[in-house]
Amino acid sequence: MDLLYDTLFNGLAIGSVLVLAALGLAVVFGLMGVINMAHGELMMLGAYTTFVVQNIFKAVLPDALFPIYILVALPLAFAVSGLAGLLLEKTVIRRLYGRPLETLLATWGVSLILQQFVRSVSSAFAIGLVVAVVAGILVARFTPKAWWQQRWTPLLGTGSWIVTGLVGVAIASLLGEQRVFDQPWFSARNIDVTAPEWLRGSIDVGVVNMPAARLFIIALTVVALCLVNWFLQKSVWGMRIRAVTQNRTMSDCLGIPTQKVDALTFLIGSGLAGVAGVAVTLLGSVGPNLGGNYIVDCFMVVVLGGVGKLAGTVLAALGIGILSYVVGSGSLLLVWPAMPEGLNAVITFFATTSMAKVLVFALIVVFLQIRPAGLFPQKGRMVEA
Amino acid sequence: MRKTSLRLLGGATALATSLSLVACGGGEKAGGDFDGEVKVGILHSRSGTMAISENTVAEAELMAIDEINAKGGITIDGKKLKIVPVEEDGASDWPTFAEKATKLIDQDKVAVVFGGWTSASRKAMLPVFEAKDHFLFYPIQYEGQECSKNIFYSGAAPNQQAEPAVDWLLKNKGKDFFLVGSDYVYPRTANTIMKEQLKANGGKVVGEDYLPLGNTEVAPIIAKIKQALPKGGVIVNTLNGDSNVAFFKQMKAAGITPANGYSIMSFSIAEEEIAAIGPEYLEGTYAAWNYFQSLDTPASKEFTKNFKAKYGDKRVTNDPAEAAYMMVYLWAAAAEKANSVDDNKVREALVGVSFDAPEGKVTVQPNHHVEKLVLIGEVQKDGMFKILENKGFVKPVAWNQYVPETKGFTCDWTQKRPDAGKYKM
Amino acid sequence: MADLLASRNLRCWLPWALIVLGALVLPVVLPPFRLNLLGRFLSLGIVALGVDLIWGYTGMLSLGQGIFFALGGYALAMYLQLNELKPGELPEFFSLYGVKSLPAFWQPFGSPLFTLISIWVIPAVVAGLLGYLVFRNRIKGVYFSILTQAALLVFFNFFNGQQKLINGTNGLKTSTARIFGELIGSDGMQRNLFWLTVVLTVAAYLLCRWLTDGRFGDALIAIRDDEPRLRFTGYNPTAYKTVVFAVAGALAGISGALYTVQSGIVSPQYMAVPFSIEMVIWVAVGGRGTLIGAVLGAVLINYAKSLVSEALPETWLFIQGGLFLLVVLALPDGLVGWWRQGGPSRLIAMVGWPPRTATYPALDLDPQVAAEQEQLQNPRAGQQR
Amino acid sequence: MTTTQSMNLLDLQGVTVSFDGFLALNDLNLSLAPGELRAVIGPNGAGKTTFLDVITGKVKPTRGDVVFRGRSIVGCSEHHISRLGIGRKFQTPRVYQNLTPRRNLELAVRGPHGPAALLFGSLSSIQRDRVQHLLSVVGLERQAQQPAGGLSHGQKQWLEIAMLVAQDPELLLVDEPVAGLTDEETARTADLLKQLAGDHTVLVIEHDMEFIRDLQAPVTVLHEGHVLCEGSMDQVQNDPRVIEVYLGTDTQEEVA
Repeated sequence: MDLLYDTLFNGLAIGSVLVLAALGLAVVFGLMGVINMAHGELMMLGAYTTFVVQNIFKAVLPDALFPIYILVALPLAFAVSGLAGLLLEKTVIRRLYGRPLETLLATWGVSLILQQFVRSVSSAFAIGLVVAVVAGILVARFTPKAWWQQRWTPLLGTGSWIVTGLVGVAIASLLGEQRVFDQPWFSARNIDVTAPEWLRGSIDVGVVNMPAARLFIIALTVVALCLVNWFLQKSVWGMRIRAVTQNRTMSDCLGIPTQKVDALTFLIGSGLAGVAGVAVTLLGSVGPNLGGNYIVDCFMVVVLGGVGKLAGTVLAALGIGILSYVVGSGSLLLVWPAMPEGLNAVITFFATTSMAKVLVFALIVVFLQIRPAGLFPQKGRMVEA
Repeated sequence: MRKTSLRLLGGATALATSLSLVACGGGEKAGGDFDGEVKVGILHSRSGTMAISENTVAEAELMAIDEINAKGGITIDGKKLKIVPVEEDGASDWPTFAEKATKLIDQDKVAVVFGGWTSASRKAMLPVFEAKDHFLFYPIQYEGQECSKNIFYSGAAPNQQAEPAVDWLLKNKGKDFFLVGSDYVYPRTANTIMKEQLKANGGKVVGEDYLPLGNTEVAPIIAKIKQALPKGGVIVNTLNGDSNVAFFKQMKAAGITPANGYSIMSFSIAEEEIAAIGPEYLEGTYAAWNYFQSLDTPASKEFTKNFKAKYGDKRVTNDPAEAAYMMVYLWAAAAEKANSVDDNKVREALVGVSFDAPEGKVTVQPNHHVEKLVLIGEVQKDGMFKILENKGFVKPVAWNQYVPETKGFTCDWTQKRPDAGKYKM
Repeated sequence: MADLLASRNLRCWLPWALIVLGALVLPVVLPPFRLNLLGRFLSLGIVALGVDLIWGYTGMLSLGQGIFFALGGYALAMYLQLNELKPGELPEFFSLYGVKSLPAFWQPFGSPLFTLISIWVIPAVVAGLLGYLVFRNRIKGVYFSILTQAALLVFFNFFNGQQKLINGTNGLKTSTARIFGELIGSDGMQRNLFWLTVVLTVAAYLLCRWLTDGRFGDALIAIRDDEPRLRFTGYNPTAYKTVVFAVAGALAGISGALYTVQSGIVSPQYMAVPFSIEMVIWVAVGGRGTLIGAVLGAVLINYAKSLVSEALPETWLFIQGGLFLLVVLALPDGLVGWWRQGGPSRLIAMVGWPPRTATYPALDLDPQVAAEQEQLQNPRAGQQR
Repeated sequence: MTTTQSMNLLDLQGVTVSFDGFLALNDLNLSLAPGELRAVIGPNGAGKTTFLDVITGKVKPTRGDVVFRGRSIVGCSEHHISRLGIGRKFQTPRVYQNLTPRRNLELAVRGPHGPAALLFGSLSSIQRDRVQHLLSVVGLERQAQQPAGGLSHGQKQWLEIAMLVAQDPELLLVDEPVAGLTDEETARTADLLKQLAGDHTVLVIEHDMEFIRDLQAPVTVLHEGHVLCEGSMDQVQNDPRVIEVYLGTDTQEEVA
């Protein structure tokens, strides 16, 4: 029985991270049909926000307040990632609705840019970037209207951005001569996010030893799930989101501002990625590659769970969590010591974390053969338009 | 740092600026004090996952080059030559390392290449250097079982790091070992060696597990450790990069800590990694290296001081940086001794060359490795190591003597036999 | 000038002329290192052709082509490892892991004939099998993409973890192997391999041309446009998709083998997630649905990558990410598509040299207009049809 | 499951389709004789499209059987059913946008449809003539070389009908063929369908009552997934049940 509890808890612990990481992706994919490859990088932004908040607490605020920095980081990370997501939606994704494969490629491009951005960003870089963007916008504002209705307008548009871009680079290079401006904010190195003391220990519940960080993440997951569920089911905007999901054209006709709904959905999905980013700082490394470590797992969860149902996401994540744990820790061997030789060899072969991953992914691929639309498929005429 | 930043900024509209920057970079000429120049290649990952670690190594190499140049470069045939580094990016991708190595040799005609970090990147470059009969200087502690005519290893062989560490653990900390590593060649091979060593010396391996590179979910491993070592024991950690952070954070949360009777020895965690993981999580764990920043010698202090002055106050030095720094000097010394920068002549001159490195006076051995100082340290609150044991200088052994397949084999490039790389003693 | 560019013949033939010229001149002009790079990138053009077949024509976005690419590479590398051995000897790396006898699946790779066949047959069979299972269940769109990515990870982790079978992360090296008594890494051999690559690329191009020009190609485009419709016309799309996926797999295998001998190593890195996504972007930049675009895209982007990473390694991710966005948002048909649709003349028109038919540049190309003109001149001819 | 009613070309026997408990088709029985032209009407949500989906294999009936030429086709895949001789035109025109009308037709034209046949075989002269003929029948000769995506709505409708004819099926299922067409085009479509009947069996679903009247065919009225009544247009139009279904009463709401 101990083993059972242990397995359940550890599976839950692994699964809850997956739920939290995949939740935002599931919301966006389920409601908008958009696979956001930059989801992992939005998580990374959340983690970097945590780092900044932690440093502010360390540097400015009294020591007594340090333990709660993580609680402050949660809403801030939501805001930062959410706003980044909003920007992404307004500039890129909006133009690609109905072209899911193109969206996938474009968001992958965004993810590369975000990764390199946190590696490269320094004060000089940031100032140069801001100058370039602001100048680019101002050029369009302060030039004669007539210029923008000419044959050569596209060239002017592109050209003005190239020029302002170069101005930005020049400014950044000049500033970069000064060491103050040249210092990268984060650099390519992993950064050190230290959990507050109360999240570093563990609690013994009966025979199971539960790390506090894990419990915190499980609680956070439950809260996030409840909030998202409440928002989608009970609030006005949630209702609108659901309406748009079911019938975009009809909702448009009924006066639902579908563009705002899309933006809002994306903001929430991205914000949730930020929250997940805070959570994973408790478990692992924080660096530019953070997103890549989680993104594929998130996809698996979403695909396995099926589209549009939170329950599917939760079940899929927990399923993957428990399966990875059972296979990876080889605990089957303990339950059934007298198993046949061949089976024993197979299980031992897969009982390393590395090979467990192979098996779990392979099982997902096989499972999708039986249930191509995931655990909770959409039914009815809508499925294949 | 400044030049990199200039380049970074170029990224915003990189294509437009790249030309001008390349032009600037190419415009540098040998200064008036020099009679000529000699090009050397620096090939490390400046982008991708490994950039985290390899940047420091590249910086140490550049620092050594600058220092040598400041003292007048290297003297060949009575001419003072300036060392000009040609930097390339391996991009954390093994095939790219092979490509860039080819480029450095064929295109840039460098005299020597300093580069690599992961064993996989070295293995990818090895055939290039063998096919072109060129010379690679490799600065990282590695798994041994290799002795190439075309590679000089300035990092530790297993008998200069892993084996003494295991001996120390057996003597002081216990007989039950759990081995954790990243799923690639160094941890796999190092663990193979350690298993043989433990078998020979009365230790016992109670479990081992491997984590895919970049994986951050270590709950199954922790469960295995708890099953295998319920009351505490020895954990040998050869994880690489990101996984270490997850490993230590989650170990701490699960109560697998020095305070609860677990002795954790890591082979890939140096001062730099401690800063990134956070000393809170590592305090009280052990590491074995050939150099610690806390090593209290004038040469060591000088090295750290110069490094900080050049790259920033917050930076730390570590073993890989020291090995990288030292190998540039060793190459320069060998070139001066050979009175040529030709790789074949340098190779012959190299054996026996000495240098007063930060860790002490090191001498190149006939098997293209270096005799190195072996240190065991414990992580302190401030992120530095307290040196628990100094085993003195140890001669390198390339072919491992615990592993049955290589037992009795040795490598000696001063021998004129065709199988000098691996022959029965 | 503008008229010249608008001329249809030129638009069709100029790219070809450039390519032929390049193939003749470059080997003479380029130093061995650059020639070797060109050969490698050209071999990547072959895998890009496969990607174009399945994505550009059939509309299936596979993020797992790296599997087949690597399988082809491994097949050849295994042969080369065995080729130089005396009987009873093992490839050197086996001794590191205490392997005493050659694993069974290595045995047949001692035969050159078997290897030559397996380079493309093994990837084709694996692709066909995977494709059949997936297509049979009508998994498509984003689900297909994610599933291929999962399969990629299964292979990646497996090859990475199996030191004793296939040398794990290190991969297999080929430059120091000999074929016909000559070192593969030598300049002469590399030059021969370059020519081999040119020949095989042309052959692969012609194969794809043949596949796409006739009704088979029409059926592929029909699958992309409206797969259910095709089914109701009596076609079984599963068969078509399986065949074309297998062909793409075979092309990837050949490409992987050529790439391996020219870069000197095959390793699980070839199955890393980003590399397979990059393959898609080559096709997207060159022009999806245009075969020549796939090859051009592969060569251009990789050359750019190589040059940029020599000068400014940190900026490559920005550029690559920007390319993804640019292609998806602004150049959906890629460079070749832009060129064929009269992009250059439009560009020239913008700066003030409008072509003769400025308002309707395509008017004289419109078949309806042409038919009407013909009818006006010769009323009889029009009616007889 | 083959039955004695083999003189009918198509038999639907007690077909029920349930989506999550909602009965889209409820115990539907319907027969078509060879060469017959039949119109099917019904208010929105009567199950007309699902009815076609069941015949063409897109939706599997929860209960009941579909018999075509004396043989049950339940569980067969779409392409299999199509090869047996059932062709379908969709409600909104579905042509291959990136192929020219000629190539659209070349794909549809009757003949072997396997990958090998398409790769190694070429069109016979009969097939080519057929394509050319159909192009002229639907008046798309001039547009034959430009992508079908650029055609007007009416032209697409006609192209799709031409594709259906090119397929030469025994049974043509035509879903709203005249939606969005001009009066003249509608009349031509009715003529075309009447021509086809006799050699082929044609089942037309349409909302346009004038068009149905033009067809002069027996009419089947569907309502809530089963057959409400059958008869000539006049009979049907005067049936009080039909009037009630179409016009509704205050107490009855349409199932949307």
